[in-house]
Amino acid sequence: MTQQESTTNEEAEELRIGAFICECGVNIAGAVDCNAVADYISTLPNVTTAVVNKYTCSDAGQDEIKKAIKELDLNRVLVASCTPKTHEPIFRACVEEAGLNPYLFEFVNIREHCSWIHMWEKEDATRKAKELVRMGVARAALLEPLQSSEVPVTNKALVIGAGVTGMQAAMDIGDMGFQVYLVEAGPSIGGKMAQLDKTFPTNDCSICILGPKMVEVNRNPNIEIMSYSEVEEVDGYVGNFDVKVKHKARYVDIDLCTGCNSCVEKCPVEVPYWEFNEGIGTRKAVYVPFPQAVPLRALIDKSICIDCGACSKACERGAINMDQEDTFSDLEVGVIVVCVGYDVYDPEPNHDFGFGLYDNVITTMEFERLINASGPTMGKVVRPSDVVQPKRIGFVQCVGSRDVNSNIYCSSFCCMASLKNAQLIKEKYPDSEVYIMYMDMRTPFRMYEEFYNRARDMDIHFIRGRPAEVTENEDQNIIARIEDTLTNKIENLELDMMVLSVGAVSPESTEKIRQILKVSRAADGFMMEAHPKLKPVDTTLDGIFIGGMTQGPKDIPYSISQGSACAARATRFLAQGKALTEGITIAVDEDICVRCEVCVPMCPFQALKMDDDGKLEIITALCKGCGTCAVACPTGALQQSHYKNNQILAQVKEVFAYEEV
Amino acid sequence: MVEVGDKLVGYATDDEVRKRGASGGLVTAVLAAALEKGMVESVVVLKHIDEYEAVPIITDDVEEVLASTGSMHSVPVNLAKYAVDRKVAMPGKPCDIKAVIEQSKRNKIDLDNTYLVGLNCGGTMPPVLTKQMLIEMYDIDPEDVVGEDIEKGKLIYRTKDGNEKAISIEELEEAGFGRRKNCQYCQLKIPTNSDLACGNWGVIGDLAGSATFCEVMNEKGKRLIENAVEAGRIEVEPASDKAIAIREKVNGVMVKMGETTQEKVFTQMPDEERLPYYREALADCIDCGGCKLACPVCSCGDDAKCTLFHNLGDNYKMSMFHLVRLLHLSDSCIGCGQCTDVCPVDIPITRIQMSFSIPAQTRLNYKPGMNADEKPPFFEVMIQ
Amino acid sequence: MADNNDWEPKIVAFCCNWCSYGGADTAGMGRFQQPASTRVIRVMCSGRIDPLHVYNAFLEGADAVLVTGCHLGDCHYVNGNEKTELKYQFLEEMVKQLGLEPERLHLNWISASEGERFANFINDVTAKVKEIGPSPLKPEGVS
Amino acid sequence: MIGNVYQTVCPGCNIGCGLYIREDEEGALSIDFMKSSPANEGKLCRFGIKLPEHYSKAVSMVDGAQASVEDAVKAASDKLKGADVTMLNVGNTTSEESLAFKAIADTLGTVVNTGMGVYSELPSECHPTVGVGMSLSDIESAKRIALFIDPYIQYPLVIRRILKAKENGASVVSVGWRNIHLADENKFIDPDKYESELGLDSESVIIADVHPNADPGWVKRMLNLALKTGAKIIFMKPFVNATGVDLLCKGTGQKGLKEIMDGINDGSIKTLVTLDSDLVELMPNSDEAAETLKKLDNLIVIASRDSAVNEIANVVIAAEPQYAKKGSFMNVEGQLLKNNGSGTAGIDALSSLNQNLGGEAMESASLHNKVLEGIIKKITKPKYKELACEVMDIGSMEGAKGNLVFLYNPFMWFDQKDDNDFVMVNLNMAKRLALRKGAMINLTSEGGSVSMRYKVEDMPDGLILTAKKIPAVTEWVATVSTEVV
Repeated sequence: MTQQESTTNEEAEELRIGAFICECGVNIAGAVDCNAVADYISTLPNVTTAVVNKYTCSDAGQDEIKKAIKELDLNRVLVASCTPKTHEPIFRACVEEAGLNPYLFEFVNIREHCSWIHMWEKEDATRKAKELVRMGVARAALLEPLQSSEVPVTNKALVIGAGVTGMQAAMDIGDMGFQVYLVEAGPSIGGKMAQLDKTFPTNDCSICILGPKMVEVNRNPNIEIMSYSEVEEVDGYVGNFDVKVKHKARYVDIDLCTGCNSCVEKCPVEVPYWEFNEGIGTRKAVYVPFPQAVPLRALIDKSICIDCGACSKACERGAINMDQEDTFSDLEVGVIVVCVGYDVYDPEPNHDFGFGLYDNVITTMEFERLINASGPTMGKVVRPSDVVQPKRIGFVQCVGSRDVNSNIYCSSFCCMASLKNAQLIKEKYPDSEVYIMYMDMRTPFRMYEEFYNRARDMDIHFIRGRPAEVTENEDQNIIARIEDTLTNKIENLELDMMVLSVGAVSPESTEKIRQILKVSRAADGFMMEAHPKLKPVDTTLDGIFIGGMTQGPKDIPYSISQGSACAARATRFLAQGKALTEGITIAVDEDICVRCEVCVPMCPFQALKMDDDGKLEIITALCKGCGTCAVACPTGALQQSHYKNNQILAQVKEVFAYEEV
Repeated sequence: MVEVGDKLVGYATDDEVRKRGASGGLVTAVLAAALEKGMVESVVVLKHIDEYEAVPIITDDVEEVLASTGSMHSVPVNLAKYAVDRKVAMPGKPCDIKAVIEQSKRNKIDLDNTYLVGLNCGGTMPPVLTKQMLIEMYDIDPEDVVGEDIEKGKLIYRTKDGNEKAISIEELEEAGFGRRKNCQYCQLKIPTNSDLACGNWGVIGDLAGSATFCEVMNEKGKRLIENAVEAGRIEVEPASDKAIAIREKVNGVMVKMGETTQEKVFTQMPDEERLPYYREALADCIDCGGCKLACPVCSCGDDAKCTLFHNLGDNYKMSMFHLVRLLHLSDSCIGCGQCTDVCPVDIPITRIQMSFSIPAQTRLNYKPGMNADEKPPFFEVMIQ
Repeated sequence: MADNNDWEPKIVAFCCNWCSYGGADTAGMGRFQQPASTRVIRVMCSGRIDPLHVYNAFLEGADAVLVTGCHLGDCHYVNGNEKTELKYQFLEEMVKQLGLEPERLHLNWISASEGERFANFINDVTAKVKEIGPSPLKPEGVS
Repeated sequence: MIGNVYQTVCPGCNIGCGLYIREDEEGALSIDFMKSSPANEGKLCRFGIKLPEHYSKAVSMVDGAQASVEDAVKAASDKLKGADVTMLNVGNTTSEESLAFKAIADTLGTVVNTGMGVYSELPSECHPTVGVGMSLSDIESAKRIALFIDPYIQYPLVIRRILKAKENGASVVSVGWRNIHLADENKFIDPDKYESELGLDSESVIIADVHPNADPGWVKRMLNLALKTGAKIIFMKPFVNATGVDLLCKGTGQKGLKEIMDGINDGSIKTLVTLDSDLVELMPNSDEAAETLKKLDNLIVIASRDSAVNEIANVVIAAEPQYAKKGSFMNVEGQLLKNNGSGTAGIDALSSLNQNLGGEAMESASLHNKVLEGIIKKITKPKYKELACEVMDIGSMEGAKGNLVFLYNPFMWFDQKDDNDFVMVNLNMAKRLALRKGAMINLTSEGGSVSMRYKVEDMPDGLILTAKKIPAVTEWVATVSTEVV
């Protein structure tokens, strides 16, 4: 057998441990005889001083520690008081000020773990406190100095997804003077908001707010828009991300094309326009996404193009280029903001409320395209079966939300969306009857409740209940059998058209980018933030931030504020130019490691890699200090600093002693 | 001309090799051909010393390969560790092949450049005890023995003066002799995890004793056979259905014997008796580390979690070294018995380890040493 | 050893810094009284609790060892607790096969807010261990 | 073959465990198990497993400068011609080299000392019994076994023999220093109660040991016990070829190691020649031994290993490593165990040294035949009569003073590092000294003080056992004062 890794410290450096037992007023002294503990601890080896003070965390208490460190030149400090969760940073800073490495500090909890839970057994509590501090002293003897390392940060940012949140984040970062790559999968920036007609609560036209922002983003010198592009690979860590972006072939040269639509007119192929108009109306094989698109450029849908050449003949500038190929570019960025948005819940599979069975049951997004002035019907609301303007329209709330069969969460914007649409119908067609069938109307923010009252004043009918059964009569009108739980009346409501107020889901297409970035996935399918309150737009991966619908269903104002939040959190790194990484990380002992690579798949942060000549390489910047790879390692070569095996075992051994001690 | 899955009967073309071989010398010829044709840099073989002793050597000299023919039932050595970090071909009993595959799972052997010629194995015997058995049960002088074989549950010895003597394995093992304890409950008799599974089971009719039954298990096996045929070292022909059936039957009998013995040996003790049994069994341990050194599955170096945090000076009632090893090998122990062989105080370590490994491996439905892609569950905690 | 009722078992509890250690703190803040049997050892993640440490605790004299951490999905390091759970199955099975009473080893996910649950857990384990007496692996003359 | 494989015998002790030493292409050594070796069936104790750390290549030196073997032999013979030479061979090497070494002694008209001083105080008729008392398998067939050694630390490969005996119904009584697991009874009784209380008869076996520091009184006591009870007795020895060397160097006046060192100190020994016997390693205090050896006019060392004494020797004649030698060893059972190596560098050097001194040349084949003649064929019944003896008293054990007892083991004889950096005390002593678990105990003796870890064992009070040489202690029997560090 080899020489055992000693749990006693034989380093040349003479150990001088200072133990500070806190009374915390009566909180600890009430049950623990602190002087007895201090006396016992002073008899232990390597303990230079063991003192009791009333409030160690107070300034006076901290000064006493600093004085003791200097006068008795202590090289280890132990404080036995409350919980490290709150006070460890304070004492680490105090110890550092006195010139001692902050990791040569050991914290023993004798309040929450001892005095407060043994309030009436003073003798037991004192004995336990002695043993806890003895364990602390054993560990303190084995602590080693550590430095949290600094990593240089490339002062460029990557924003993935150019919806309203992405654009806001890109503009904020750009305005702070940093270069931003704005990568958008679709042919134009703008995202879902570009499809909406009006937005609550001000009912101002959606594209009128969005358009100027899109132009501003396009004009911002620090923002480079990469439309119709997708992120393929992301490597590296905070401050040093290497990103590979694929620019999908448009078969149109965007430097030559001016978006003049002359090619579109000549194109003989026409298909329903699903991507933007939810299938209402059509688009050609070559098309410009929508009138206000940025970049205002055409693109060709190769899957339906019949290569007739009509478009290239029609284009005087010769912008059409049939054998264009995907191109790639490699970016180096310091931070990444992910706002890849949402999808509308698709009621088709479970035929919610008759959707897909009856023509006149449509979703909110389809309604948005109908009522939109630049939409396929130029703003005329008509019903799909006979393209006639429906008199009686009903909105069904919480479709695909707050429902155990689909999604249990509330999608937060559908109530306000229906109120808005109902008001628009009443303004456009005063003689129509509008019903909103709801469980609860949720109007939480500024002017939302007033918006709700205005809707009531326009005598929109609110039925507290949802259709139990939906059928269609011979004129293809929708019969909704509904009970109003406020009046307990059941009625068969006949409607010309029914709009399902659908919620939001995390799009399948974003699963790829989530896995590339290794951001974890919450139970509801959206991306998970580091902490709901402490770090709402951070992820557990330093330097990667999420905002807007990517992080969960929310309305536009909330999304825009999260866009700015991401920008603020991201530019912390860009502004400082360096990032502090975790001090407690992993280290490998080269001559014990047998290269079995068991540890590499263990790390959720990809901090372990085998370099090309087969040796283990540790990216300390990525290591979060959880230590699971140290357990996976069969040889004990991988050691988590500050929680090394001999440090933990020294504590385990000190729990026990010979009886007469 | 040869496909994966073919079942063949063949022999070495060189009569010398064929005669000296246990049955046909095909294995030796295939190995020699692999070396000659540069498929491998060296070959691991057993250098013959006497009927009861042979030492594994790594050779790049064809003559030494040819000299190593003949099966050696009383040389219970595991060859896996000699293939580490080398480009070798090697013969192997099922437990040798299992150990090579386990080493490949731990990145110590690259299976692509390790050619495994498997040998059927009815079980091996401890040399010193075997000599004692020959004197007491067979009344034969160990020095006169020229060959031995396991056939139809009987252990047969041939002596210089030409006659044979056979005693049933059951009878021998009742008297405390016969095969090593772990071989008695081993259930892999035909090395289906190797590239070529060779043996004399199923060699019938006039070829009996002078040909080898050989099943091509994978692409590498196919290349080995074709290479040996091209080199003119062997001749093969498809095995008859009768031969195949007989081989299956013999295998079935031997495996059944293993299963029943395993049931008997590993009957679970009542709860309160187990800890005293384990403490008593491990009490004499002198911490020599021989079992760790001999274990062909262990790939840690001298320093590992079982040795680094264990010390002679501990006052523990059980050895931390053994507790850590029992856990680290609970999924990977292949029951090869090397640890019991080398334990200076005769602790039945294989039996103790298997009493932990069998429940763990059954729970996980994981068979160590059979499939190189199945990573050991204890260490490969794969979280997607 | 004193007879069973006033003999105080010694329990080693490995707690993860983010959740179960916080649970122990909350138990303290809630003044949930517990027997003075348990000694908490803090690690950054339950994934850092090595079977080696559990064995060392038993061999040094622990009457029970508690492996605690965050609930699945709450892990600060994404999936540390899932790996602990998988490794724990091997450990539990081996301790059972070894012949130690199953009451001496527990796995329990406790969040930082579940103070009372932590206290009840300590009370239950201490009571059960008091019933079955000191650990057969406890070295002579050690308490 | 790539690299090479040597079949050899472990130099750890007299049991003579067979094993293989492998040398890979880069010369790195590793061990392999030789399961057909009768003495140990391939099994090895911790010393055997760590043999790669034991072997090292010796380098010929003259007056501190590297030299060829021929020059070293020449320098040695110049220094030896006409000098009053003392020769030492404890039995760490082959019988053939020992015979050649004896031939040189004859040429110089002196004797070869084996360091076993006890032999010179025993009547010659006891020598066969002490040399080869019985076979190891006799232990397995015994009905009662009296153990006077600690097999776990000193001779581990004896344990499996005792366990087999217990399987056959034997009972084991241990008269060692600590309670050992395989013993049915552990008796720490007065030597004169052995006959009455140990319950030995003609079907019993006594396992004792003899070594350079053995107390002659004690060995006689053992012989008397065997004689009176009719029990068979075996004396384990610490050097692989101790039995062989004793038989082959049948000279009288076997000086013990202590005697030799005293002789150097009082100036009566001026020139010393050793064959694979490193006095710096063998003596209790290495530094003190080195100082003493420096007083010699001429220290000539014939070594197959690069050990401590090579540094201070005037002339070092390097032979090939022990595993590579062509030769044989005789183990405690009187079995002749052969190396399969072909190295004769050692023999050739000794032969040319002998020629330079006027003796005749020697080569390994003839030496081997002489070895075969020298072996006694049968194990004879003890032919000695009762011997007068009194056993040296260890001394009373009071207060904080503790009696230090060395449990001789291969790591100690070769002063080789092992994981045994602790001493053993019993629980009362631990509590009396208020030793904290995992703390250190401080041992002070005339040579200074050292702090070591401690392990609690079930053993008599006031006693301290160690399996490791303690730097502070200069005598094999010592009392040390203790307090907690």
